[in-house]
Amino acid sequence: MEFIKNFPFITIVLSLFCSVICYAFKDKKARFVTYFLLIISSCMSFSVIMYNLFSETGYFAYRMGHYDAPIGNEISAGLLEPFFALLFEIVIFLSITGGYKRLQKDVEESKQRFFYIMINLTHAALMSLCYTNDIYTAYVFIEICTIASCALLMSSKRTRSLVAATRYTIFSLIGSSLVLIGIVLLYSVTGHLLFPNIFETIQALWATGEYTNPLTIALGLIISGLAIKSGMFPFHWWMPDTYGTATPCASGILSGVVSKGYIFLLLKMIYRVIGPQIFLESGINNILLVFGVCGMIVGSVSAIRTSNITFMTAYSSAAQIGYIYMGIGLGTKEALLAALFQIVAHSLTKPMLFLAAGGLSDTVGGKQDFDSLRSSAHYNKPSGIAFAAGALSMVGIPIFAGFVPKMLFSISAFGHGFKTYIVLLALAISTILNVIYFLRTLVNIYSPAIVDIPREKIHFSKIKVFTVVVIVMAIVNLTVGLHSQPIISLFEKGIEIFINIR
Amino acid sequence: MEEIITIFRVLLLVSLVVCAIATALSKRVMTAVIVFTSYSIVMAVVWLLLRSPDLAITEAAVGAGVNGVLFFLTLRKLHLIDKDFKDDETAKSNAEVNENEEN
Amino acid sequence: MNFLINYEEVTSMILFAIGFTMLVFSKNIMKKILGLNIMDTGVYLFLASMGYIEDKLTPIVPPTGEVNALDYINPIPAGLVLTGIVVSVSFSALMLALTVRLYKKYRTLNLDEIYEKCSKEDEEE
Amino acid sequence: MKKTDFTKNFKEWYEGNLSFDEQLSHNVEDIPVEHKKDEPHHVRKKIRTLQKLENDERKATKFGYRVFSIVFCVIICAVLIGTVNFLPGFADANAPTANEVYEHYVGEGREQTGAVNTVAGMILDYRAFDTLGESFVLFTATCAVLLLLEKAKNAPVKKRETFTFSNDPIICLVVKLIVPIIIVFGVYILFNGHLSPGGGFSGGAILGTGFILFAMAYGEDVAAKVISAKAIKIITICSLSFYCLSKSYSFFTGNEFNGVHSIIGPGTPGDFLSGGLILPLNLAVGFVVCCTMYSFYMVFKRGRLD
Repeated sequence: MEFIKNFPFITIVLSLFCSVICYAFKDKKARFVTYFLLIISSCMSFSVIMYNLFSETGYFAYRMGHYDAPIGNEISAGLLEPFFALLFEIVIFLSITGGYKRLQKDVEESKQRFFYIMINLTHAALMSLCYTNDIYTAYVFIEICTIASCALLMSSKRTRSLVAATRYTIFSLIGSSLVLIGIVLLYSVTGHLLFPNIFETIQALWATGEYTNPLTIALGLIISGLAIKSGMFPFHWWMPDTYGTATPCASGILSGVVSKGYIFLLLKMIYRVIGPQIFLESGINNILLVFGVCGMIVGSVSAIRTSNITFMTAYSSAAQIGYIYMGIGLGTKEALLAALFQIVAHSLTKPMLFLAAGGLSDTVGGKQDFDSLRSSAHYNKPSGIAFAAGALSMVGIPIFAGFVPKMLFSISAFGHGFKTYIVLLALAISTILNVIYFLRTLVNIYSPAIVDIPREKIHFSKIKVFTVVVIVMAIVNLTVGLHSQPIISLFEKGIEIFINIR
Repeated sequence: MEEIITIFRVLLLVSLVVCAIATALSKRVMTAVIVFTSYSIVMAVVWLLLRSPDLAITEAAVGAGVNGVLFFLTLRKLHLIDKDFKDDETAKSNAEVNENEEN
Repeated sequence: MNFLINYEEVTSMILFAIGFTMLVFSKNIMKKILGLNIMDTGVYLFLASMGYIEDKLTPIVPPTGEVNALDYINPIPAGLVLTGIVVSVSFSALMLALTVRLYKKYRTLNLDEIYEKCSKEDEEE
Repeated sequence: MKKTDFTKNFKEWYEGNLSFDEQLSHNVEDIPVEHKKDEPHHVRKKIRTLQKLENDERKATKFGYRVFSIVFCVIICAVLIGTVNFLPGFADANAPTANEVYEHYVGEGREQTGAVNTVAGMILDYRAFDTLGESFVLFTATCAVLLLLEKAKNAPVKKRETFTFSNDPIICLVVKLIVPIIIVFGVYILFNGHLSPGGGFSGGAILGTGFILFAMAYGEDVAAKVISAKAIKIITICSLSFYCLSKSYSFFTGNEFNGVHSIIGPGTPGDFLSGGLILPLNLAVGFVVCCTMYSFYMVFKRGRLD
């Protein structure tokens, strides 16, 4: 059974290898290679979870080379890492199967090969971000992830998406440069590159009071860099353009997976590199809390003000990411649990919403404003149902996945003094705002049309795969919402390992 | 000897900063690219002084060579250099031809 | 006062700040790319100067005989920078390709104008 | 007199108005707006004043923007230099970076990896995973550039580029003399990565620039015949796959619980065939870098790989 320990590394190298193979193949074969890879690697991630669940420590480090840390390179897996790897794989798989029809339309035929290459590379980079135990490796794979996700955006035929991609690229570059300089500062005061060694050195340095200033600056730079890349509040302005103009498959992957990958890396940086104690002492958590709360409100208000369905979905992403940062900012284990569950709920819901929005706008010839989209749900029933399910989940109706994190957040908010009131108030306001814009959209797409434009009735038989995918997504969402207890207990165990075992 | 090297090092660093500021402030892209290429070469020498010959070779080949070539090619594609060598009208007609072909 | 001893690091930070400002505030997309390159080289200079130790040799050891590690400078930053330089080339190539495409469509390098033209197009649609 | 000349020149350069480049500035507001002749005089005057006002306003905001960005730059500078103030001194032998890891890499590296050049040993043996990622960054960038700029296969290659360096006798002759030297130097750097400064990245970049010079001087058509798109593709795919597979083998054998031991030893340090996997990996990285640089050039120039 020890062979399972090889799986994380095999996942990474296999997906890199598959991207090279896709470069040699034509689009159709490239697609099958991608599916094959995703299925195989999800099985591997699942078996890693099972292995760790039933092993003694629930954690292992794997040498990438012949030498132990601090000399060689390492990857490590507890319970959270393979779980998020599995989640990302499932979401990518569902997005590309569901968005395939639309992909054919949006991407030139000769360029589809590159689309799959980029998916494979994004997958490899995300796996590495999940499993890595080395700070410079993390930087390198952040760069791969950035280039690949920019290329996913650029693959669309429309020039409009190129402009959006430019903005996204520039923001990502700013983010990764901040991460880089933070990493270099960390290296210069600790002299190590591997997480456990940096952690030990930092604890010792912090206790003596030496280099406190550079450490705080480095932590701030890394966190702000990753926050920009994942779209935290003051930096979320690239989101609507980026997600709104790309092909639904790409926007689903970007919002559901890539930004979550950065957030997971951020969590690793906070809990496994810096240490939760120092994170709380440095005061950065309060800034994250404030920005998270602001993001929840501002994102929702922006979503109310826009009249474009994909822009609205994108702004709601900004609001949902605000929840995650709020959880990180609270700094307790319960809040971390809530933030992790929020990642799961959001990753499962957002791609569904983007796919459904794409399907809805297909009925009216690609238009995305609410006036044209009225009654479109009757013309494309699966999309309508999926959008309704996603919207209800995002609002936080019980039995859907989106309800659980909200409940966990409100439980975890107690016992923080005045922060409790801020968090509870923000949750309440944000939920009300969520209800306003999602229900308005739902009412819009189901109410009779007011604009006379050509509409196309899309029957089930034309979009069989899409229907199946969307229904699977909705079922997964419901399952996670109804049976949240196994995942919560897995997270509780995983968080203990995540924070304590190195 | 040590002092001379230190002075040389400081001079190089000062010229790096000057080059960077010149790149930032020059309004013409062409000038900025040329200044940037010289910046890369100075950087290669700085790395040699830091006892990292690997970096010096790579920077000289990549920073000054490939990067410079890519920048100039882009400028040429955008017809921002063409006018240096040709009279204005040819450049303009070329640009139009180019536009038509692209569309 | 550590500034005077750390002149190499100070320079690299100045370079980083200049490049970062260019990347964030320059409206010309080519200038942004140049800024990106300057910023990256600034960070790499910082990293490389971390490895340098006075009076020590380039880390190329003799093929035979005793090796005293303390005679040589630190090779780690050099290795990291070596891998890092390639990233900036890749990014500038990607951004330059993007520039070519954008210029073909909008005939300008100014990002503000590109956004303006783009939103105008949207309204027309 | 000289001083005024310099300040004037500097100002002109700063404004971007040097004599040889007056036409090249693409600042839109510099282009005069044409007026229709048939408009009455006062209307024209009014338009002009309005435009002047608008221009002034734009200049003022531009100035404000510039000042703001400079202030921003100074603030960042101050923060970072303030941080540097707390860092260990430059060239300090007791800095935190000069720790046991460094001593291990330099002291034991020769015996463990077989490479005399410690940097090569470090990036291709101890920390090979980074380098694997790095060569894939290049691959990703190539694919992204191809995605953006590649034209359809049967699109005609434009013949309108009248200006090539192959018409220039001086450049052509110099390049003919210099290209073989560059390529030989590149190959030397590439093959001696484990023995002397250099290795995959630097050697590949030099080789790439050599090929780019070749393509520039002889024209892309000739270059496309010598190095075809298919060759570039095959070399890239083979090198990357080799890198993946060989490193998987060494990662797999690096963990004892797998029960397999690597059959690749470090060899005699200093020999040409030494350093275990370092020489082949250097070659693979070098080919990837070379192909990437060359294909960047070709794609930018012609919109396709050959």
